[in-house]
Amino acid sequence: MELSDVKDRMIRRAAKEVEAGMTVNLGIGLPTQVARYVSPTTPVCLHSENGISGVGPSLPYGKADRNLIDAGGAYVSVLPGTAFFDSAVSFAMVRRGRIDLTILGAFQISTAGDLANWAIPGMFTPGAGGAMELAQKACRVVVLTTHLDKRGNSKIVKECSLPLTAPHCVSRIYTDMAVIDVVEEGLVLVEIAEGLSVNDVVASTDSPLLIPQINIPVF
Amino acid sequence: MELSDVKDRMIRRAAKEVEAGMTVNLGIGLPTQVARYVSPTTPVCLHSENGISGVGPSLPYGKADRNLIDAGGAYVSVLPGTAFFDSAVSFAMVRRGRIDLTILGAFQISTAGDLANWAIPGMFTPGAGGAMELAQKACRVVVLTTHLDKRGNSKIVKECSLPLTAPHCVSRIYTDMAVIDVVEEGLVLVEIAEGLSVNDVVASTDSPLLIPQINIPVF
Amino acid sequence: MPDKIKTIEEAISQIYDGASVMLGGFGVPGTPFCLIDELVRQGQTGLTLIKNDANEMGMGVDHLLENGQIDKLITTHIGLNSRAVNLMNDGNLEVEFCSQGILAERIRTAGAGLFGFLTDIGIDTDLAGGKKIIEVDGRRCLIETSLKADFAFIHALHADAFGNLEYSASAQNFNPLMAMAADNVIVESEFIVATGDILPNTIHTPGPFVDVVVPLVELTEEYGVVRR
Amino acid sequence: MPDKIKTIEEAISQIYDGASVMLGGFGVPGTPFCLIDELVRQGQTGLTLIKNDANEMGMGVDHLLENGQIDKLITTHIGLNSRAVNLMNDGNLEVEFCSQGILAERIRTAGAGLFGFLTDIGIDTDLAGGKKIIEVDGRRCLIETSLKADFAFIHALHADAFGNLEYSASAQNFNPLMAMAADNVIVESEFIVATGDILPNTIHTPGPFVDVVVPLVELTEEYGVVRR
Repeated sequence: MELSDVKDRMIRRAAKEVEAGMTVNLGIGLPTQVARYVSPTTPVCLHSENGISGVGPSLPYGKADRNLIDAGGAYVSVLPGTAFFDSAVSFAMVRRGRIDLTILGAFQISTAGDLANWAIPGMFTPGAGGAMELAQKACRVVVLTTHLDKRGNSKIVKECSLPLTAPHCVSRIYTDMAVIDVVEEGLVLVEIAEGLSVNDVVASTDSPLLIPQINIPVF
Repeated sequence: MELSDVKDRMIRRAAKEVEAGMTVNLGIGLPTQVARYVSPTTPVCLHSENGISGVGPSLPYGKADRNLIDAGGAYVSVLPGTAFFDSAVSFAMVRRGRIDLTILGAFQISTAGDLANWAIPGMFTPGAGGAMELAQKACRVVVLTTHLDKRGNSKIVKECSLPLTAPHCVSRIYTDMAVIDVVEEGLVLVEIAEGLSVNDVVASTDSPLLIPQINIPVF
Repeated sequence: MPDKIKTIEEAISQIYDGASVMLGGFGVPGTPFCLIDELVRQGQTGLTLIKNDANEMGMGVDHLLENGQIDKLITTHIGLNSRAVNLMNDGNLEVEFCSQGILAERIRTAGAGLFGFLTDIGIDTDLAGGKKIIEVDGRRCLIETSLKADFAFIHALHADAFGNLEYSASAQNFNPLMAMAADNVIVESEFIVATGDILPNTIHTPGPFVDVVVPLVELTEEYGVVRR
Repeated sequence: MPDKIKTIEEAISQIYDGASVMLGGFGVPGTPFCLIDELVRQGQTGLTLIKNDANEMGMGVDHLLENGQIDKLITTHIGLNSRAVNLMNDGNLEVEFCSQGILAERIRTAGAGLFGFLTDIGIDTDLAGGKKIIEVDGRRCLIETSLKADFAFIHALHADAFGNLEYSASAQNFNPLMAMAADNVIVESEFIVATGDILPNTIHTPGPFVDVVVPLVELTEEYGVVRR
């Protein structure tokens, strides 16, 4: 199976998080692609930190409005019901708990649901942008990421070694290998990617995983 | 001379405070009437606490817009350049020092320029509205008031006995008897109303008055 | 976008005894008279109201006071309603006064998910009584706490079903702030327009802040021009 | 209403060495590239910049960095400008990072004439380092201080001569906040319209906040769509 197929399936799986009635913020990178798998008939409102609610589909170069980008810099469009506002209102919406769901990328996620996704000291510290406020204040925070980093190390760890974005904020993790819930007792393996065994996932994960049943559903 | 003539002259005198280029807030009551004596060709911007810059002339009942009042409850109109905003932006403008001049009413003004204009304990304490913020933060605060209260007592006093709106905020006082400046050394008699003597004003004033010259100009 | 339209009865039936309720409006403009009238009809009691003023006798807030539904009022000025003043003076209504811009800012601070702010407004006056003073950068500041509510009643000119709102003229006042600050934001709107009909740049309150939109069938006399 | 129109040379000649300057914009939209270019031409140095980001290489803020005019940058994210990252890593540029909404709120707080606010954002992270923590209503809060500036550079779509402004789409971002927060607010506008042509309900920044309006004769390439 090609990597791109697996990625597609993990994104499609994460897209099931997005339910009718929600206001949703999708982080830069993989999470942004979740929008492709949300049905246009599902009544949801996408939020972008730079001051948009009701973000419309992205546009190619030739059709772009130079003044209409999302927080990741992609040219986007308006929908019936789109609103523009300033950055203070945008983050008021975040901190006041009006973002029902955010899907974020990650460098590391700990057993306790701590998230690190903004700094690799000495290598890459460009600033946190709006990630801390989303991680700390969105009603539900899930992570969508590759299971392993570029060096092949597990991103799912006992304790984050990188600077935290926010502690105890992640509810669920979607990777190309598994779907994992964060609960009081630790991390629970909920689903595994097609073609993998539970042992494959456990061997690739630097945190203990609770295995609730013998037959883990496949995505 | 009729009282109404005197009042008209004091309001007209106070209107000279309003200079080209200013953003001005006029308090409820007498100060509101200052607008009548500002030439329509003078480029000024009137501010109202309930969320208007560029307040236009007041309108009679038959022509009123039910949604367009000033902070005193009068029906007003729009001008080219009028803007509407919320109460937080309105007072941001006040506290940030964007109101060049406010003309306020008064119960008492002290020798030190303290202003009391919001509460008479036991008799009338309806709340301060926006007066404290205007008194404390407008770039220039002047008072327009009758010299004596309804019982014939001086409103200009050594120390305010009423709860303060703000200490040390008043720069100048316009009354039906005099124009008085507040300076480091105390109160200075600047002008007197036509037909009155300096002694008349001194006798009606419960604060010492500095008399800078023998011939005080008349308004 | 999600659809948030409900009937006025449904919307107000969510209010429970003892709830805190923010009411938009400065005088008549922006006051949600129809939502208030329905609250009078349903009769929930022990309420804490947060509103700039207490309206005038015979209008809006006054009906709630007359009906004995209000325990406490957080406000800036009640001088135009002698019932409110008398209830306060007789000890039958707890009134907390704020400076007007400070009330606006306390509400917005809650709406921004923050806990308080630092100001020198009123620091040397009676209104500073009981407030904590701290020194920041060599400057004495009062700590003003954020003010949230269980419910907000909002009056808009235009609303779409998702809750994007536009206000009219000076009817804006406290409405956009309260629409951010309450846990449950109920909007009455003179016109329900198709989603997309309010231009994205003209929307004063974006839909995500709003929970319920109530269409108004007709405006009561209270919304009209007051003859003085 | 007063007339505030000046030439771009006059407007920028007010900036002095060592001044603090806020720049609107999030990426390209809302960045006042023409005002920045004139600041590069005039060459004032020792500046503290406050901007969401450092633009990309070869655009806006990058010209000021390349020209050595900037001592300090207060920002949320500089990942798209490797010059900024390298200058920071080499100790040649002081960078203060804020969480994005906290930067917005610190600017707005200054614009509202307040001195700071209380929040729990970042309280258990490295960004809390050096900030004062107090307890209010049993809750641990960071004190975030207000952030003002000597000057703000604002990019508007429409402006009238009094400084009433309307922004375009996501070009709003930090512009309305900075237009409140600086002592001297300089606006460049794509279109200067007759006073009254922006509807009172559509004005994003009311004229009293603005000091100078600069008409733009033409937009540079930097304002265009970026081909990636």
